[in-house]
Amino acid sequence: MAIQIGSAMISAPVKLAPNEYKSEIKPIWCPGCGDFGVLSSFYKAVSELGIPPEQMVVVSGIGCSGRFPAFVEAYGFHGVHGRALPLATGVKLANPDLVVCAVGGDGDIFSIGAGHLPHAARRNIDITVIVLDNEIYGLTKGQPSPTSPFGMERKASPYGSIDRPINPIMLALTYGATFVARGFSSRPKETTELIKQGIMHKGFSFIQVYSPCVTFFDTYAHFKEVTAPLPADHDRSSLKAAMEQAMDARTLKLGVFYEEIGPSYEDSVRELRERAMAKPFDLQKLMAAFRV
Amino acid sequence: MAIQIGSAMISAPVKLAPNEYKSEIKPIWCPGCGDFGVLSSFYKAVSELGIPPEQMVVVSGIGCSGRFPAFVEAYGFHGVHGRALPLATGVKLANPDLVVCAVGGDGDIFSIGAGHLPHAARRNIDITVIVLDNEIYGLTKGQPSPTSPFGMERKASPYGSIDRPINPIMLALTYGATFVARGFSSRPKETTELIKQGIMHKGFSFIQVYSPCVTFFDTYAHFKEVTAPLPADHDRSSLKAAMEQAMDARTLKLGVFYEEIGPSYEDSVRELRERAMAKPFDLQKLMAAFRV
Amino acid sequence: MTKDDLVIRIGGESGEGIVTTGEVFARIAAFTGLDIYTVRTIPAEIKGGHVMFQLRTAPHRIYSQGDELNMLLAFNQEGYDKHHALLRPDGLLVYNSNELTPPDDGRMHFGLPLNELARQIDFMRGKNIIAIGALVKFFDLPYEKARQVVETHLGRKGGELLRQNLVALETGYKYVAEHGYEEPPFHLEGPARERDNRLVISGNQALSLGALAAGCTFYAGYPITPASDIMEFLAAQLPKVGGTMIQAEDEIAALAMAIGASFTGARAMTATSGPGLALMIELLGHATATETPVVVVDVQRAGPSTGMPTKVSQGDLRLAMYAANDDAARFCVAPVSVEDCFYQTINAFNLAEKYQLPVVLLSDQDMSVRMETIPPFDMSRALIEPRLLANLDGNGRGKYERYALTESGISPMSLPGMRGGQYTAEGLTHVPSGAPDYTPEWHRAMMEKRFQKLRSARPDIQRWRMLEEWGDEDAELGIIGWGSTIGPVREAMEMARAHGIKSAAIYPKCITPLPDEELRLFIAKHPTVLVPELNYTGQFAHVLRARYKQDFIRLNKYEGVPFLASEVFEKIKEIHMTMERSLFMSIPIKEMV
Amino acid sequence: MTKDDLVIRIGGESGEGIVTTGEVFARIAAFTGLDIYTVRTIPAEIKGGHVMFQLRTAPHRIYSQGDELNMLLAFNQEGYDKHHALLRPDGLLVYNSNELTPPDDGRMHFGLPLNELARQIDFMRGKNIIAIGALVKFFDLPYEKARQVVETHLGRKGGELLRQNLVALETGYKYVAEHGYEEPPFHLEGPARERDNRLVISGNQALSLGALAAGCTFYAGYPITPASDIMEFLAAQLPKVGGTMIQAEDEIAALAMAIGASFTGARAMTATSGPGLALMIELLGHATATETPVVVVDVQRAGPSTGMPTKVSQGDLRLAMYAANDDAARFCVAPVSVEDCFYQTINAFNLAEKYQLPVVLLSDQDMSVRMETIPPFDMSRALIEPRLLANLDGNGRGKYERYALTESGISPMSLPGMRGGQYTAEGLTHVPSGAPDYTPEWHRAMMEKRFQKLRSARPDIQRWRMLEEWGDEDAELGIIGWGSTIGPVREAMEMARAHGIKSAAIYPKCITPLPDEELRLFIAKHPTVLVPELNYTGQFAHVLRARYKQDFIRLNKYEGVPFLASEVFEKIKEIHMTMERSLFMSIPIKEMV
Ligand SMILES: Cc1ncc(C[n+]2csc(CCOP(=O)(O)OP(=O)(O)O)c2C)c(N)n1
Ligand SMILES: Cc1ncc(C[n+]2csc(CCOP(=O)(O)OP(=O)(O)O)c2C)c(N)n1
Ligand code: SF4
Ligand code: SF4
Ligand SMILES: [Mg+2]
Ligand SMILES: [Mg+2]
Repeated sequence: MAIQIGSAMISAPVKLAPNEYKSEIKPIWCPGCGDFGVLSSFYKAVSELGIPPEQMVVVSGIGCSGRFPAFVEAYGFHGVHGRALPLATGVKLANPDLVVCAVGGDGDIFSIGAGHLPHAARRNIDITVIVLDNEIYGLTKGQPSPTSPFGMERKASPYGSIDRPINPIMLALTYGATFVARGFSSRPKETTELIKQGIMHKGFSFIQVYSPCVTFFDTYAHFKEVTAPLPADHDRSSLKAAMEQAMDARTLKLGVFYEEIGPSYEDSVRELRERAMAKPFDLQKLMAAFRV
Repeated sequence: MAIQIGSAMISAPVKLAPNEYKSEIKPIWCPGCGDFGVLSSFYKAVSELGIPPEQMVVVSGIGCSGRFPAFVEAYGFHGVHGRALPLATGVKLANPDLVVCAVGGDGDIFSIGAGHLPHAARRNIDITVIVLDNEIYGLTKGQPSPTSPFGMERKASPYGSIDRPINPIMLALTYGATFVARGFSSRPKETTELIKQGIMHKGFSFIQVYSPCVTFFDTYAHFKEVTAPLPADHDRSSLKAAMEQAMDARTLKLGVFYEEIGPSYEDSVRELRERAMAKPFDLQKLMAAFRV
Repeated sequence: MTKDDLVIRIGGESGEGIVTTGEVFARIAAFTGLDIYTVRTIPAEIKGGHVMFQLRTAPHRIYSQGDELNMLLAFNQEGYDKHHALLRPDGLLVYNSNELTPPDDGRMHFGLPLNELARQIDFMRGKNIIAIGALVKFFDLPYEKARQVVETHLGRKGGELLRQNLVALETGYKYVAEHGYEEPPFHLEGPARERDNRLVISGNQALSLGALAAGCTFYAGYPITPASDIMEFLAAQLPKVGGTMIQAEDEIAALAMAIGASFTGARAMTATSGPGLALMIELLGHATATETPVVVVDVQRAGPSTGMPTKVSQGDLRLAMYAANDDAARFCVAPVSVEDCFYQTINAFNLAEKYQLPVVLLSDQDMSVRMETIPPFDMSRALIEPRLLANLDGNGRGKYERYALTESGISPMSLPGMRGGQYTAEGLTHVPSGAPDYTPEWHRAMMEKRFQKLRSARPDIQRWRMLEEWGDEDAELGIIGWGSTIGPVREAMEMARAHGIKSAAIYPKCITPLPDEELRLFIAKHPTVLVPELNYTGQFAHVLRARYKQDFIRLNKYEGVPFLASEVFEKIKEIHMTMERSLFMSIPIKEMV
Repeated sequence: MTKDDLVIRIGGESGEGIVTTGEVFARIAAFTGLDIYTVRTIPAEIKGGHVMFQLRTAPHRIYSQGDELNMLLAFNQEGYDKHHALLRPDGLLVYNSNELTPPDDGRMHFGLPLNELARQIDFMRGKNIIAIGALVKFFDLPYEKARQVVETHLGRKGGELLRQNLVALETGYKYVAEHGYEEPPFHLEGPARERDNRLVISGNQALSLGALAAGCTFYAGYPITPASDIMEFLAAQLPKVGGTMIQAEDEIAALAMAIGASFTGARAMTATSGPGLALMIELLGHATATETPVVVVDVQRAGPSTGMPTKVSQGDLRLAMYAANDDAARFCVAPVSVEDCFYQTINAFNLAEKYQLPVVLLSDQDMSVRMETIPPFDMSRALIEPRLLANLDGNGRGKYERYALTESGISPMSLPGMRGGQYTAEGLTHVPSGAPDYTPEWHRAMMEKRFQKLRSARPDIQRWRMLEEWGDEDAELGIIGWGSTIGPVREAMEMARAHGIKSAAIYPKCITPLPDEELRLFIAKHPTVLVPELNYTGQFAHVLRARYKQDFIRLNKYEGVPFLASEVFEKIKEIHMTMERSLFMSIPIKEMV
């Protein structure tokens, strides 16, 4: 029984417990790191969707968060810093029947990788991006990231950071992401749901998950205080409504801000290819066109 | 009589005709290229502002548009493709009393340079970015750019481009640019005005100028048709209003979408430095702190 | 005058159709059975500026652009000023007599009133087509063939443009016939060719066809001169074979996409020029560490930095061979000619796939853009070496190990979709399973494993004959080169032989790893070695010196233009004279920095 | 047991404060007048994993980490398992007796019930401070000095934490005193030092101070191990001198910002590690083409690709020297020690500024993080070479020419703000004014101009003594090395001399351009040359072979850890024996790929 997961046609869903998506490699994160929560939600989400491990590819860049793929029983690609999105794009384009997730940190995706996000999003390629946002550079021991609050004092900003943080949800909406959501690692049930929906969504899914770094920026209490679910009547099909919610500076909303149903990049590629393949290809003939 | 141009303190304004801002190098653009119009507007703007040529730096990347600095009687920096913004950031940070403009094409700024725009903008560094947007890669002979329309057929997209274009004004607003405007090279008076205002604005100014490429994508007629000035009652202090105008897909608005008055990056740097310099610095003493 | 080899140069303002004149006339010559070899210089200006197009044509294979001109066609004063010095004393100057009046210099002159003629036929844009007609007559080529070429290349059948072009062609032809050259000054005849299946093609086109022949199904690229037309070619073709071409947001993304695609099993490629390759260095190292096959084409242009984008250089050799943070095993392949671009691209794919490493393929601006007649491609040389895939059912011995240590260094690879083959491709130092590990032993083992693959590839490199060697067995003088300098070198050696100077040459096409045995043997036989290169520091000479610990005589040109055969010949003569005078000991080598 | 040189290693779980134990104890030793030299390995894990800290201390200058252990302090079983083999037969094993019971092996053992002691003083996090107390006693260091160091480094005056730490210190000290070592097993005494102004410092700290001493006012960077603390250091200091440190969005932006700042006249720098340098290659070439001074620090780590970020390598030499599209003149400077990081950073700035070219400064993970005692910096060597500025009033001879051709290759530079000095810095090939130009002559002239500057710099490089040379004048065996291998090599040579084997060594600190005369002379005097390197392919040996066309014996280690002096000594012995047996001809060199 083949099923459709986003644009991927999966031969047959499997019945594996979340536990069975754990790889043999033990996470090396600090005890209490938010990333553990996101990983658990991820295990749960893919288990509930029944994705066969061999049909799934998890791509990442470098960072604490970048270690994610190795902990998942699936194909994984631990790339270089900032390049998870184009790597994932290549994977998905070459084999659209794979379920492709890209995982990264706030530095990885919004700083060094900032140039790739707009383009992956505007293409609407069917990958699910999960940003483990701890508002800090974890792996390099605590420098401010693009989501760190203004004024943050760290060794790299001993007089307080003078950079204003970006708004990741607004970014994703502006870029044309067709699924935009925000979770919080301390809300595992909701995060699981977001990941499930993101993966099922056909097109570019962007999920920002607050995932505190206990070692360099413990924001558990802060996020508990300032986050709240999107209003029950939020219209996720309205870009304007999504923008408004995203611009709310007092309460950081959790949930699905926006979803737009339509053709994904894979659909366009398929359609284009069908046109191109209408006539059978013959290399010899192509070469003959160069005859004197 | 010193005057303030953005964050720069200019010793004395000069009285030079627009013509006198022409350098000895003749523009090498195709006859009819939109860039000529923008260049003229630029000469006019800096002439009216009375900026001394030696106090101005024009930085660019690579592209037809990237040749801009060489045609201006000022200091110039013809950088590599996509890096005009960080280059300009370095210039401005090291000498805040220079008037710094960064000029680039839609490929230069939105494609290979896409990772720098959010960060230059969120810092609110006082540079004026002018994007000569011809919705095409001019210099490399006509490939689709991030602003090219969906479906555009070129050699690089023989079956029609399947990438959806970005919305530069929304981008700039989302990134936190504090001055956001759009011009059209065929409206020189208005464009001159935008450039003047952008340069005078203290903080990050983003000016998108439609500047058709007669050789690879002649959009003069198109832009004449689809552009219109922002409504007279548009409130440029409202981010929401600006967003709404930017999201209008039918008419492409011209004028100043948004301006936010406040401290620029230079102000923060100055303030930070003052705190740091409160105590006199002594290298010997600093070294002594490492004594056994 | 009948010669067996003619060079004509056309000079004029960009926008006057100089390149079209040249290309169409070249095609006409080719169509009559002659071989052609073209070269052009493109101005720094975006529009306007001076354009030069040169065609060499002969009834036999041609290897270089030609040194002296038999004919100069000057569209304007600048076209005369820039080029007339190269015209042979017995050469013919043809000029647009509505634009300039050249001084009498003893050479044959012929004034062609191009503007006037164009006005007469009411087709001002047709000046260059009139010129083509004139050239056909000057060279005594069959008019009917010229007509056919114009019909194929200059307008739709039955269209107004084509009609005008044909009128223009005839106008030029007739004008020459009627004004003094009823008997043409030049005569060239192509050999009778039964079923002529030679190709008129550029290096980038040959390279793109090579990629298709090699089974490439994925291309990601970012536009850059002079590599963009590879992307554009494949944009049209790849979808026809069910493949994908994607224009990425930059070169880093382009290589990342190609690597991602290769991870799933696709034969993947990207192409760029030096500035783009410079941006890919981090990811190239990652392809090495993760052992992901990928072909990266670098069409070299003159630098450093932006330099001269439309001019040639061989300055990226070290970048291609070595640039990486820490030692990274990779292949480096260098085709030597337009034709060879096809075969070396196939070799590059096969090396990448079989040995699971990145391959940098070094072409250059000169061979990438020039049009040339070449023999049809020999498809029997277009064999596809597959990637070694994991046999997951067969290995009941526990978990799949992506980076298993083997004698060859090659580990069977699993692909997403293959059940039981799950692993994470890892850029951190890792154990065979792919799990990160920082112990000294594994770091060493994995480093050695990857370099072992370069050693394991040697037999294939020999089998695929990735080198060219020719010349006199007993020559004292040997020439070791790489890339597109082969043409001028070949002709220079012929000139030398005509002067009684013996020489031999070897051109490896696999630069990493070098064909060591062959080179050692070559040097032993030909102990005085010249290394000609289109770069400043002598990058290849440096590699050779480090390996063979001896002096090499260098000939370096760094001006953005290819060697002339005569320049190489002069150097050969100079070396020969030094040897003759028995003064030869060790010619001082220009200091390297 | 009194020795003049002791090595202690501490092993345990990350999070137990192993590094603090080691560092504080090292500081205590230094404070008593001893010299120290530390090394550490950091686990791949983000938290947890095994940490090793090693301290060597002696009453004289120390040059390497030490090969064998006099003492091992094992916090847990892994700490014992991993390291006990290195403990000398007469060494002392100290272990946390609440965690492990080591088997009897004939060596001295001492169980320290760390958990129990911590519980007794109700300060469970204080185990490592207790251990410090114990060490102080074991080594017979003055308790009062230890107390002072703890007071300075482990808590605020009057604070609860400091109080607890002092209790813990005393607890450890007393426990040892009361349980068998009233008479300490080791005794080391620092030389009486009047006004002790030695520094305890790491390479990155020395380098950062060097930057400040060199007049650096602008730093842009992006975090990366092991270079981040340069950025963090300068973030605190630069604003104090009116300068700026900015954390950029990536390494490309970081270098771009530094170049932009330098364009205005600022002495500008960025620092990174290999992956970051790989991203900077395009812009580095641009700095060359535009002749913009800039210092780029690369703190090398083990690769390729992500590799082992916390481990050492010397694998970026070729990247630093050569990586560029087409030939790009640049300097490459390599400090040899923690202390030298200070001076070479100054030299790097001076070369960059005086010659208007980029300089890559190659440090490495080993010297960047290790803490060491060094003599105070000699500020008389910290001279600032200014940039040659245009004298615009003086030149009434028409327009300012930014890239004027001069004998030295250096063109006077104008800075924004200087009236009449307007020009556009240009990455395209250009004429002296900066206007783009594609003629062969200008391309050649500008290429030569830039490389001329490397030649012009030679006298300065000599004057600044950018090399170290020592050893026996009449030794047959010479060692040529670079970077941080100098320490183990120095000690290995001493071991060799003790065995009657003579040797000499030379360490150039300017790698581009190399001190050619000195090296030639050295090789002439010491014809059998060993080149030790921490990389796989022998990158420096390759450079030397290309230059001196002879064989070099190679010693390559590529395991992420520095050489031990004994490893180098073994190699020296091996070479010596081969020479002795008169069998020495040419030791086969491992094939290079
Ligand atoms: C090219 C390059 N630059 C810098 C680094 C160093 N680096 C590793 S992870 C990282 C950022 C970590 O922050 P983030 O992406 O937020 O991930 P986190 O560790 O917080 O999960 C950096 C700068 C690198 N590995 N490669
Ligand atoms: C690293 C690098 N990649 C690619 C190029 C080739 N290139 C030059 S300009 C350009 C884009 C031109 O488009 P745009 O930025 O829109 O400027 P325009 O020419 O249209 O003004 C490209 C891809 C380059 N010079 N450097
Ligand atoms: S450093 Fe922070 S982000 Fe990294 S593993 Fe530890 S808690 Fe998590
Ligand atoms: S190619 Fe287009 S953008 Fe470039 S100069 Fe010509 S018209 Fe202008
Ligand atoms: Mg983070
Ligand atoms: Mg453009």
